[in-house]
Amino acid sequence: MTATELSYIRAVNEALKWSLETFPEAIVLGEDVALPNGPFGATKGLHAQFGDRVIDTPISESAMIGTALGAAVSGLRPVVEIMYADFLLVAMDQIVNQVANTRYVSGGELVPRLTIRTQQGATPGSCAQHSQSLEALFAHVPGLRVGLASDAASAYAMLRAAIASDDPVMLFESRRLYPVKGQVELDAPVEDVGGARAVRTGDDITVVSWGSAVPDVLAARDSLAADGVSAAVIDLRWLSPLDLRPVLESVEHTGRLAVVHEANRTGGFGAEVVARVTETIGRELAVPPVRIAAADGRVPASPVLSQALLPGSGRIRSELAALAARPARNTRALSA
Amino acid sequence: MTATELSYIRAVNEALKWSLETFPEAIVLGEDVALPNGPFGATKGLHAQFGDRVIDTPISESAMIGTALGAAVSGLRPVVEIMYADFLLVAMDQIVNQVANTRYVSGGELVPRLTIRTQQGATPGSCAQHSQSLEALFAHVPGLRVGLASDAASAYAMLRAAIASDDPVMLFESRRLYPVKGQVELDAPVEDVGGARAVRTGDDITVVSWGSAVPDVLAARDSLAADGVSAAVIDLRWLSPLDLRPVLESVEHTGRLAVVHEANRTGGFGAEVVARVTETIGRELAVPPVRIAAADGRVPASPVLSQALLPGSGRIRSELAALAARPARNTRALSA
Amino acid sequence: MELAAYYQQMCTIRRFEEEAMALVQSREIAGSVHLCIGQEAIPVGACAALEAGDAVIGTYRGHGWAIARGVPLAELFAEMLGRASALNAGRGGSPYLMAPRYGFLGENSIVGAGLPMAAGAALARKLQGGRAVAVVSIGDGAMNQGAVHETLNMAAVLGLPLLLVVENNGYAEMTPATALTAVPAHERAAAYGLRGELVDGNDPAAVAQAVRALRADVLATGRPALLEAMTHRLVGHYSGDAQAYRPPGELAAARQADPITRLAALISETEADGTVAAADEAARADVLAALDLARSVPFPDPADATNGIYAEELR
Amino acid sequence: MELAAYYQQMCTIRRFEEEAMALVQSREIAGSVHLCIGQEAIPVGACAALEAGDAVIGTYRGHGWAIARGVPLAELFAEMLGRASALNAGRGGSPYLMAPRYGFLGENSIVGAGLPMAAGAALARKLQGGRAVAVVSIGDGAMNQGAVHETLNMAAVLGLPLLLVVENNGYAEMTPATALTAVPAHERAAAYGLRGELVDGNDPAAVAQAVRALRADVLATGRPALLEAMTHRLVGHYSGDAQAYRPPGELAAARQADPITRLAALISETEADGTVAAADEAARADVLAALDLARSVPFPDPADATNGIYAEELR
Ligand SMILES: Cc1ncc(C[n+]2csc(CCOP(=O)(O)OP(=O)(O)O)c2C)c(N)n1
Ligand SMILES: Cc1ncc(C[n+]2csc(CCOP(=O)(O)OP(=O)(O)O)c2C)c(N)n1
Ligand SMILES: [Mg+2]
Ligand SMILES: [Mg+2]
Repeated sequence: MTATELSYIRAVNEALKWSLETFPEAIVLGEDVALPNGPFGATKGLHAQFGDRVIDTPISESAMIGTALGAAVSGLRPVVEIMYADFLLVAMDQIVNQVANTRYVSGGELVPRLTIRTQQGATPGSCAQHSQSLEALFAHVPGLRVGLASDAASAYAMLRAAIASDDPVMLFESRRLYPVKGQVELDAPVEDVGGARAVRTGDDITVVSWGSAVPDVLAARDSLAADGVSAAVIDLRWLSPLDLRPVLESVEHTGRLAVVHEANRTGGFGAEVVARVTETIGRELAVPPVRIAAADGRVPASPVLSQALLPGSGRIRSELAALAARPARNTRALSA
Repeated sequence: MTATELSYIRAVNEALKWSLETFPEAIVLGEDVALPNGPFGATKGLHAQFGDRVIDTPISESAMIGTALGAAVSGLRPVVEIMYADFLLVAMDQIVNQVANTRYVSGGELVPRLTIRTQQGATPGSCAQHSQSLEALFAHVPGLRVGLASDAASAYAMLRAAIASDDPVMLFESRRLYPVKGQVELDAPVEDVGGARAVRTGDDITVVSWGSAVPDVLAARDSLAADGVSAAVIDLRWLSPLDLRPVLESVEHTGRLAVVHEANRTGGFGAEVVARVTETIGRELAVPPVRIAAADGRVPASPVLSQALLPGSGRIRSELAALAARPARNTRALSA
Repeated sequence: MELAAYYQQMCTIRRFEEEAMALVQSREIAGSVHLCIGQEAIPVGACAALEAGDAVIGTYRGHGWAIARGVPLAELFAEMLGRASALNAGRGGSPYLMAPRYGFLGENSIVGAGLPMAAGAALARKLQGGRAVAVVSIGDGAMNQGAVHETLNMAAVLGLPLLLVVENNGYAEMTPATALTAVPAHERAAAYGLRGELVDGNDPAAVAQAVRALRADVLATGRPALLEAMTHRLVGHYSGDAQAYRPPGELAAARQADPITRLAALISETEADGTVAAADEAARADVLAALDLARSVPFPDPADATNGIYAEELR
Repeated sequence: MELAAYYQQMCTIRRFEEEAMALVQSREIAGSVHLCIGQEAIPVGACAALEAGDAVIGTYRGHGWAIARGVPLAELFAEMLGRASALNAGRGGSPYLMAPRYGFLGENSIVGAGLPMAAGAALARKLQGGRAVAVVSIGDGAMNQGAVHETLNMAAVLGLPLLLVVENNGYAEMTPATALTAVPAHERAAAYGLRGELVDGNDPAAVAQAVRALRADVLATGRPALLEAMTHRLVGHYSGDAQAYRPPGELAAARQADPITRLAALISETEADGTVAAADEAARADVLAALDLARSVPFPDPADATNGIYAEELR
């Protein structure tokens, strides 16, 4: 297998192309995805190559997602692009009350084989209505699969897995990471939906993250390594299904857990990770776990303000350093 | 102050009446709320008494909530009824992208002084689209206040607090509890939004719950008490603002925490409670905390199935008993 | 289809609904149901004009559509009784059952939300090159949901073989349609460049004729169409609704136009004496036999409550 | 309002937008902006017909509406520059700024989502017994959002003093309006029983006249109204859009109809030589002075990033 250097957005584009080539029943629909080649270029060249299977829709997200559902249960394999995750909110009924129920209630006779791609997160100047990180809302909804790719390789692999899957999958891409390049194995076998990845090993602390926060975590880790702190980093990739095994293994080794995400703290999926680890192996924790996340607020447009709100590699670094430095509870110290 | 015996739904009705009497700028709007007196009777008699300030709307929840927002920032004090929490999903954009942003972005010049009342939860036969417990979705959204009353007294007090507040408040009532009677102090002072309530003291375990699960928790507690297990019960009432003080105090005393809610487990607000307690006083926990919640699934219509999914007092009792019986970690045993 | 056949089906639906009401009152059905009593001619007439490959989607008031589509009565009853029915094993219940094997993609209990899904079914049929359409029924009140508007426009610009049947029974729950909807549904069709027709929803033959014509038109032109069928709800919005809000005389007048009585009278003009009574009797017998059968279906296994949420249970 | 006054305002908006574009290119404004270049006559004409008590709501393409409503240029620039502006202290930015003190409730960057809020502003004005209306501007593409439909129907049945201005610039982002919308906006008004008018959106006097008439009509009849203003977007959808998708000649033709050139020619027919040039110069001077002022506004204090999310900070 040979790897090709691609940007994140090009990796998405390649995965879409692969899907349309592989599955004759695959279609792509969304705003400006056909003739204009996609607002971010994810669908570049697809209409030229696949014609009417790539469809420009009106600005009607509810209709779009419901149409994808109806098409899916009728044998097609739709991939919907929702331009910003914030716009999922105009189509929540279709996602939660319709898509998520269909397989279960129909006893599997109707197969909601569809993928909803979107992108999210704050970039300098993006306003409160174009900046949210919303994965936690969907990870709370049984029936949906939820994934977030943190680099080009995952963007390619996860999107292929999603489209090949018979479940409704929501993928939250990162607009901020779209230009970032990485090595992608275009002809790798198609993965299943699910699977976390231990991206760095480490002995002192375990850092769990996903999506846009991962590069910042990796930068913080490298900087900490210079100070002699060894941090294991796990890219969760999929919130549903949740693969906690590598996290538990690492925490059993380090006794210290941090979870980092761009979404705001309260009610974010970091709480679920902390809760699960605590419920499962709470006795192994040498110090209380920490969450590093956006402060609970609306995302302001001014970069001066949004930087203060969002977790950046600087803040991540200092909070991780503090976690590593915190004295272990008496008891673990005793047992060590 | 004299208490009156009222059902939960009558308490809601009295609070609405009080609001319309107290605030000349208050209005009530929703489907079937005026002439038909409300689908569940919450607005009974209000149109007769207050005329055009009580408004029947088309089945257009987005328009309804946006209209309430526009009216609020123009000086009115709207109370919107959304018939089932499941229908909030057709209006999520208005709630999250519009209502929640307005105060912050406008620097307080626009005041989204509005209340959204709804009811939720499963009852026998209610289908997957009329049964969800959705509070966690909104508790993750900064800018919104979120409350759940577990009895008539709280239903009255919390709704008055919500309507009197200058913040957008979402109240998730419990359809299952609507007929349940309780003592309500109609002329009590108006509370502020916020404030948990320690409803039972106890020494062995701390049980945190809210909304429809509280009566089941209380039943389980009474039954456990007969077996000599003493459980403190805290009704959280408000998820935002979150009043964790009584929880932390009790856990410091008992060392054992259970969180019980009707919403499904993964990504439910129970994760947030567990995470906060662990982060704050994790060292005080004698055993790992537990969450007791609906299994992660879609709510089936058949009562045989929904009972298997939802936490009932029987399952709550046995899980709490197990929590009380679990051996404490060595270390706490050592330090005790 | 002959009038007698319409009559037979409409009677069956009526008896089915009456029995459902009794089952709610005796608490054998948990919760409440939404009955189509008074509206039977619409599903019966419409389905008579459809083909097996067409997709049909209804609302929570959808038992009639399921029956007209050929879903066995016993399976419907079993589903509503919360049994492990062959349809949805008790998961759907009265307002949200699905029977795709019978060309009935399902009910929907979110007002208006079936329409987007129907557009998707239409899109698939179009891309698959078939000669089939998707038909979706909603109520008059549902016309004011955003998803309905979005879908009608999108289906128009994409040229989807979609037929929307609006059952105008004069009420949305407890509020009269006229208080909620600025303009009748069939007039709204023009806002999407669609053909919009009005039909007497209490006349199955007229409904069948209109649906047949619009279906052909949709396939020929590649444009969706809308049919508004005027009718009355002769019972409450749901099984527990006492209808105190209906103005005096309104219900009595509506009963005068009861599609079943009307059709019985028409049939009696031409057919042999006893035709109608025999059909009534056959319907009653079918429904009771189906209920008996449904009662023999076991309850679902509680262990199955969370099975099949995903294609593969990965956890 | 006199033509010269329209011209002055339109020029000011144009210069403002050109400067904003330059600020994006020099990265002094972070991110992108959506400019109303080519559409200036619509806000200018409309606001000339409004009163101080009227509520105005725009879209992300709303700088022109803010300026026409009297929001000081320096405050707008400061907000767009991410400074601690007197408007929103950098929280709103270019696409989501609010200036209620000027009767501009704000922009909205969710397509169509300003309409429900405008209906609420109209409801309040009605219940407060005032003689004021709410005016909301959206684009042609926004007509296909569900919330727009819901609100037009609701405003119609509740009789709200609401005026919807649809700025039809021929495109939704990169896709032509005709590919997305089955029927033009003004024809859709009939689906809600509303008066729907069409106006040349490149003629400020015509827009003012239409808005004045509809505003009076709305107040007199208690029914909302819809005005579709035809115009062209002379620049990209957002600052980084190269518009490769526009067919050859289309932009050149649109530039022929540039409302500013057109009005300049008209004014030159009657006014003294130099009137137009003087207005151009005044606009340029105003804009540059405002930008200077805006640049002197400090950046917000990062410590304020989460202040004021709630009425009382209870946590
Ligand atoms: C989005 C949404 N809002 C509200 C409801 C509650 N509800 C159920 S039926 C109904 C009335 C629907 O009226 P109509 O569309 O005329 O259909 P009918 O019941 O008369 O058949 C309402 C408001 C719902 N199910 N979904
Ligand atoms: C609900 C929603 N969907 C999609 C978008 C992305 N988007 C922003 S502007 C735009 C095009 C809007 O076109 P139109 O309404 O004609 O307004 P114009 O930009 O031409 O002024 C789109 C699709 C959005 N902001 N909100
Ligand atoms: Mg109706
Ligand atoms: Mg446009």
